[in-house]
Amino acid sequence: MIAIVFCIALGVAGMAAPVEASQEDANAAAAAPPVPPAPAPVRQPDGSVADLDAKLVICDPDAPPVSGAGVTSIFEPESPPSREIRELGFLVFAICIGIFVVVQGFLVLAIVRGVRSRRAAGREGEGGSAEPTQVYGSVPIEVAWTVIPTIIVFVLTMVTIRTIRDIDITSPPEDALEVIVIGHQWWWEFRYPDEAGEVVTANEMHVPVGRPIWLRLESADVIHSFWVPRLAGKMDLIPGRTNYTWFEAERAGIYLGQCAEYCGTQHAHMLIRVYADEPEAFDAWLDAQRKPGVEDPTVAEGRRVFAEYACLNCHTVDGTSDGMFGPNLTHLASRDTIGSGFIPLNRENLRAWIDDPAQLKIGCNMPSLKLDAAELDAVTDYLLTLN
Amino acid sequence: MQWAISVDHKKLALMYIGAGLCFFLVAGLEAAFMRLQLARAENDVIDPETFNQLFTMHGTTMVFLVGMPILLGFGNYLIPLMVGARDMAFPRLNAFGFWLFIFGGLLLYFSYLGADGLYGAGTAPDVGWFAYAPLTSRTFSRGNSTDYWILGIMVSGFGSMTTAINFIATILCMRCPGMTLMRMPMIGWMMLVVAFLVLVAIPILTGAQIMLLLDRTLGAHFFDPETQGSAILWQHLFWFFGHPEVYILILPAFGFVSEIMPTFSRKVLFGYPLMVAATVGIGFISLGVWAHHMFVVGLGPVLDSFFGATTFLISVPTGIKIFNWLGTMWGGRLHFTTPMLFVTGFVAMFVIGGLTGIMLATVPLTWQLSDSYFVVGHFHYVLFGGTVFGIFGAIFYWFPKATGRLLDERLGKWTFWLLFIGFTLTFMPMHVSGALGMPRRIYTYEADRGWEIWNLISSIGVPVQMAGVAIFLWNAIRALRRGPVAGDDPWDAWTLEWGTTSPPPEWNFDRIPTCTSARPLWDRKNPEDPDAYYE
Amino acid sequence: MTERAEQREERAALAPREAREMPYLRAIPRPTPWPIITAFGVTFMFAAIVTNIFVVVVGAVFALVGVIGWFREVFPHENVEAIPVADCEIPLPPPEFAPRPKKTPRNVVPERIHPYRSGVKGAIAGAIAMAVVAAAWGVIDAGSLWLPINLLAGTVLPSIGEATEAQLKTFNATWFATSVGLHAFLSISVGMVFVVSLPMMPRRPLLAGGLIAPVIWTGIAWATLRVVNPTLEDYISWPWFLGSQVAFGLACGFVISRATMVPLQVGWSLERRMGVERTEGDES
Amino acid sequence: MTALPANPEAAATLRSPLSRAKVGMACLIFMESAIFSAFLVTYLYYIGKSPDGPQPLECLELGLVLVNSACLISSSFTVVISVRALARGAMGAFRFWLALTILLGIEFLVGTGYEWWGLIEDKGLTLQSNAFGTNFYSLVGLHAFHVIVGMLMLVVILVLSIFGFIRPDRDHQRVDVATWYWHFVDVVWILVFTLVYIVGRVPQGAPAS
Ligand code: HEA
Ligand code: HEA
Ligand code: HEC
Ligand code: CUA
Ligand SMILES: [Cu+2]
Repeated sequence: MIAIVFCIALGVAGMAAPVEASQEDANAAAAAPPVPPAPAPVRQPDGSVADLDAKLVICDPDAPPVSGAGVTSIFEPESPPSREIRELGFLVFAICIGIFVVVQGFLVLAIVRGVRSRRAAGREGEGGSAEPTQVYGSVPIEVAWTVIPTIIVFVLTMVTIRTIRDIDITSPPEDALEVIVIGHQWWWEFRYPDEAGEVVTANEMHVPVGRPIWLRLESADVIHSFWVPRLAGKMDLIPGRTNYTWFEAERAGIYLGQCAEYCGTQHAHMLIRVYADEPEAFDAWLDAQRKPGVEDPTVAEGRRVFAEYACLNCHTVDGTSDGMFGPNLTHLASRDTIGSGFIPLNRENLRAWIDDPAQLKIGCNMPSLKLDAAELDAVTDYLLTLN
Repeated sequence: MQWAISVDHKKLALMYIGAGLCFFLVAGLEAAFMRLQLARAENDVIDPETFNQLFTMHGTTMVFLVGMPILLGFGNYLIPLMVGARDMAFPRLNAFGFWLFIFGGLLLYFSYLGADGLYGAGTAPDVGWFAYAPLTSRTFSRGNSTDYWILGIMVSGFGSMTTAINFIATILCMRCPGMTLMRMPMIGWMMLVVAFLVLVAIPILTGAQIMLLLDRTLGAHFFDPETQGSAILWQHLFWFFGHPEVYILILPAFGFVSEIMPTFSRKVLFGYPLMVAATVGIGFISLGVWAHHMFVVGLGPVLDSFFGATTFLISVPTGIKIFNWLGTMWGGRLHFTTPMLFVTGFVAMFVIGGLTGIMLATVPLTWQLSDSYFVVGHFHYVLFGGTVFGIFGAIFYWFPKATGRLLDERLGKWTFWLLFIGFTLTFMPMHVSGALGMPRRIYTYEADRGWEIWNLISSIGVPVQMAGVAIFLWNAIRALRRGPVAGDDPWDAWTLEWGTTSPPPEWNFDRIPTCTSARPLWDRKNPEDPDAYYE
Repeated sequence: MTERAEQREERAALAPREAREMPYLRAIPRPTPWPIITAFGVTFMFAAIVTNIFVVVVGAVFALVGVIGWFREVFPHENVEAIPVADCEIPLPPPEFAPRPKKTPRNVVPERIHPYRSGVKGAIAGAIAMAVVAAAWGVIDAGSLWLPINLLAGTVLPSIGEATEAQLKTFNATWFATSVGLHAFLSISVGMVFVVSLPMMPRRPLLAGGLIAPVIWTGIAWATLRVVNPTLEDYISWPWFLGSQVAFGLACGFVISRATMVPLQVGWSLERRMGVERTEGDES
Repeated sequence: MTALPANPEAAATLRSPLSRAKVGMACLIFMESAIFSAFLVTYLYYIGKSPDGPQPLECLELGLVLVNSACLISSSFTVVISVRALARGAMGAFRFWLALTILLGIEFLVGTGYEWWGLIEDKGLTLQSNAFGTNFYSLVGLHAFHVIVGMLMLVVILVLSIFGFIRPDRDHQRVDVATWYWHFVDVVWILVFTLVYIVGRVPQGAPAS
């Protein structure tokens, strides 16, 4: 009975998922060109506010990888490391199921026989108070159940070591794109080192499809962990230390993940969004990010408030200050979300956020600067022009 | 008052167990609140700060103030009785250890009360039960909450260490005539190894906590990344303690199974010597696997492989135990009393927990599953399905010895089935939600991830467990008042504690027993065919 | 010497010698409040860090008083009280046992086994048989004797995964040594399993051991090989693989089942088995 | 089955020859070693990883510490002599050698205090200055704390013996066990000394001699 429960529960997730995924694979292969790109990497330059509001959806339901129940499932890999882990996982799972069935089988058998034998003894009579045959042990049997597990352990170890060496590479794969990921309480900073000027963005990482991405992981405060299950296993971001990991998105779309090492109050709201774009789209995005922000004269008032209220101490726009404590806002309006991936970016939310971030994200590290309504409107309008 | 000044190992043991059960209710309630919050996506019954305190206090309490004291309490109760001694080797030290545990626990919980008015005591710790640096530094953890965590655990840790010393001295020096080490009840071996592990592991934690305390109060730089300090050092020290700790939490339960299973199978324990060897083996191997909790910190392929391999290896001695229990049941005449139900459940559930442990030891798989709900599922299977089931089995088994009264069997079976079903409902789905990408220690989660249903099932399991626990409490209170008188040896068992009255006199045995085999009472009951001839 | 101490001294002198020297033979320790007082004091000394420095003083006072009281509890003599039971210091004598019965309801499973030596012999035979088949495959079908050897080494040497086909078909000392070692290790392990499990197989051990087991084994290998040894999978020929397994099983099983079975020694303590200790009652 | 002798005297011989006190003290020492190993390993880990602030090579000098160490280590011998004297019943010699042990211990503590004072005043090395300072004071301080505890034990024994509470026949075993702790403190010092003053002072890049 226990076996059934166990199998069903893990089976639902384990066995159903790969089938689904392989079907998707097939579909994707068949309809290769029209894969819908992730939310447009290049925003309309005029970027009027109303326009943005309408366009921003938190995640495009048609984008293939974000479908149904599997948005963060480890069973639907779209990248070599996570795929290899899934294979290994199935193997180990199968071995474990095998052991499980054998052990529980013997247990059930022992129970059935034991109860039957007790009943039989009870029936046979009160005359013999005799206990069942006393068996102290058996060397050969005990040797057997020492040796067999040892062999299994040997196999498991070999498989594991092999996979570790495949995935845990110490230097970037050829042609890899390097991205520096910096964890902050409770948001992500992504830096794209590049001769043509470093691009800095937050919480939403864009990567090209089909090219290995080499992540350099650092932390600004406490330990975080970068985990996008469909792309790769997790790796910690540790202050005073640099870690590396890699993945290669095989299909365009949005991949979700989140911080996986407890890092304080808002650990739960430290979400990651990885946008895998077709290479051209990605280049376009990178170019757009590299451009200085638009200087829209209509929002001069907002820009003034922004500077006056010391927003600049923590945020930078176009390198106007070296505020590094909060996310870089140069191209804020090109993002889909704020507050590390869980608040859709629209006028209403942005205004509420600036008014009092703690209302939306309790305990977060941005204070409410107590702007009045007019100032709020001005700053919000200003920020929405930054795309 | 009588109890407060007592140095009698039995009284102290009962206090250990009683206090542990009280803490169990508290920590269980904390868990219930967590499950309430997590029942739905984007729920806001509980704010993030409180949630973080809840799981920290839940984990800390369950490990240090529930598991350890109850198991050490059983050790206290059983060791002198089972080896035929009048008391522990150092009875006063024993009392001292017990009270340190109590005061340490109270100090930890004082953090809830000690609001800002009381010298900035502030609130309960919220750094998780393994308190990773640098989240525990003054910069990221203001106020005194983390200091409470350190001190509470440290003080009760001193208590555990003194108890361990006592165990070792008692087992080595106080056995009754004829009781060689290889005739000692299995539980004695388990407790010996546990005591050894306590003496190796807890001091390391204490040392690390002293360092952390120096960091926080005197401005030292042990775990401070700003000055080339290492955040990983804490993890190494903590887990060097932490992994043996989980074996400290399971070995006594193994001992319970090894005593209860033979009695109700009416058969001698299968393969005693190998069992001893496996226990000692587990003790040693468990000192060399700690970094399997650190597979995601980037130790590099070599260390990862090494620790993966040692971790796999531990399944061999553990498997030996499982198989030997099966061998004990095999061909026996099984009496499914409540204790037997619990230990059978133990074997079944522990195997699941152990096998998910094997999956976690598969390093690349852990890169996905570490710090996800899969891990939460794993360790509740071993801790609840293992330790807690073992404890319940032991309570039902030795309750008549300690009180002279029998617990009600029908209620006992209700307790078992409710706990079993509730437990499976709560913790089985966690494996799925973890594999679907749900990290642990999050106070809320997004609705679009496909995690809701699994979390809902998890939460539904909690009231079922609560019912089981409540029935048990009712059962115990009722039995204390007017349970049927048990007699000295209600289960017709074979170890020495059943050879004295129930409850035993303060001096345990009117005359010190002598031991002729691993089952001294079998020999007395069956002089025509004693074990002594076959050992 | 103070008066009180002297009194204690006298009282202790009256107590029987064994009560003092053997822990708790005639007496048990008396209840005492000092441990709880000490524990309380110690906790308060620590609690000072989170509350008020004044608390440390309170704690220290309690701890000190407690320690002194405690010390006087055990020095110069333990403070004990007598057990009100006559004869409490005489151990209960062991029961009178009947003479050792000839036939008892005790059992050994299995009663007789193949000697372990035969496992090693069988393993060697099996290993040779297997190697012959594998070599035959290498020469006849795959075109090189070294190929199967190198492929086997690939199970533990991931570097072989990157080797070219030509390399795989030539001799390489390291690979050869690895391969032989691995082959020996696995063969002997499997041989031991055969030894202990053959008597437990109900009927026709050779059929079970020689045919069914290899088929199962091949199935497992087929399922896992992709992960365990991807290089091998690229080259492998499954019929030949199965053939080599069966060859192993038959040869090994044959050798083992021909060995005469020996009765099993049971119920020996671990020390006794290792020859370290002789416990009483081990006359047999 | 060989019958067990029924008289208590013989039963007593069947009991384990291990004494509670010895086992207990051995366990205590084992446990303390574990605490020390946490600090020793941490010290080892941080050697050479503390680039800013005062450095071991410029702060630590061997002169004074060698004298201290010599005192501490010879105190292990004096305490053995004193316990032997106690066993013989020579109370005067016992007290003399015990007092000498305590004096040597005091010298060690005073010497350490003097060294620390110099480090703090002249070299500016404090617990807070860098990882080296943190580790140095914690490890050496932890050891000094144990010296104090061990010495308190010895002082109590001395005082008791001066007031005539110590009886050679009855107490020499107990005193013996108590001195185990003192030996332990000594052995730990050898490790600490090696780590801090020898291994820890090897210049960066140079092979450990
Ligand atoms: C009672 C406590 C207990 C016990 C006994 C175990 C037992 C095991 N644990 Fe578990 N573990 C915990 C408590 C426990 N654990 C806790 C509390 C945590 C989380 C801490 C935290 O992060 O908060 C944890 C976390 C944890 C991790 C880290 C996960 C992570 O955070 O990334 C790992 C990884 O290797 C692991 C592995 C194992 C293994 C391999 C065993 C093995 O000992 C299991 C052995 C048993 C069997 C394998 C089953 C029986 C054997 C057979 C039937 C024989 C045949 C089997 C084979 C040949 C495979 N455990
Ligand atoms: C022995 C150890 C033990 C036990 C028994 C339990 C038992 C339970 N645990 Fe525990 N758990 C841990 C050890 C344990 N846990 C540890 C170490 C952690 C890690 C902490 C960390 O991350 O730092 C953890 C974390 C943990 C989490 C993860 C939190 C997170 O990561 O966000 C969750 C979530 O559901 C959880 C739930 C539960 C539940 C529902 C139970 C239930 O089984 C509890 C059932 C018991 C009761 C419900 C008792 C109450 C009964 C009553 C109140 C009856 C009423 C009657 C009267 C009062 C008369 N636990
Ligand atoms: C004390 C530092 C600080 C100040 C001052 C500050 N912020 Fe922030 N801000 C932050 C931090 C930290 C975050 C990230 C919060 C999170 O996601 O947890 C943030 C996030 C944001 C975001 C969301 C960015 C994203 O991509 O998620 C916006 C927009 C923002 N701040 C605007 C402002 C404005 C406008 C002001 C001035 C009125 C301001 N901030 C002042 C620290 C600050
Ligand atoms: Cu960042 Cu959790
Ligand atoms: Cu572990």
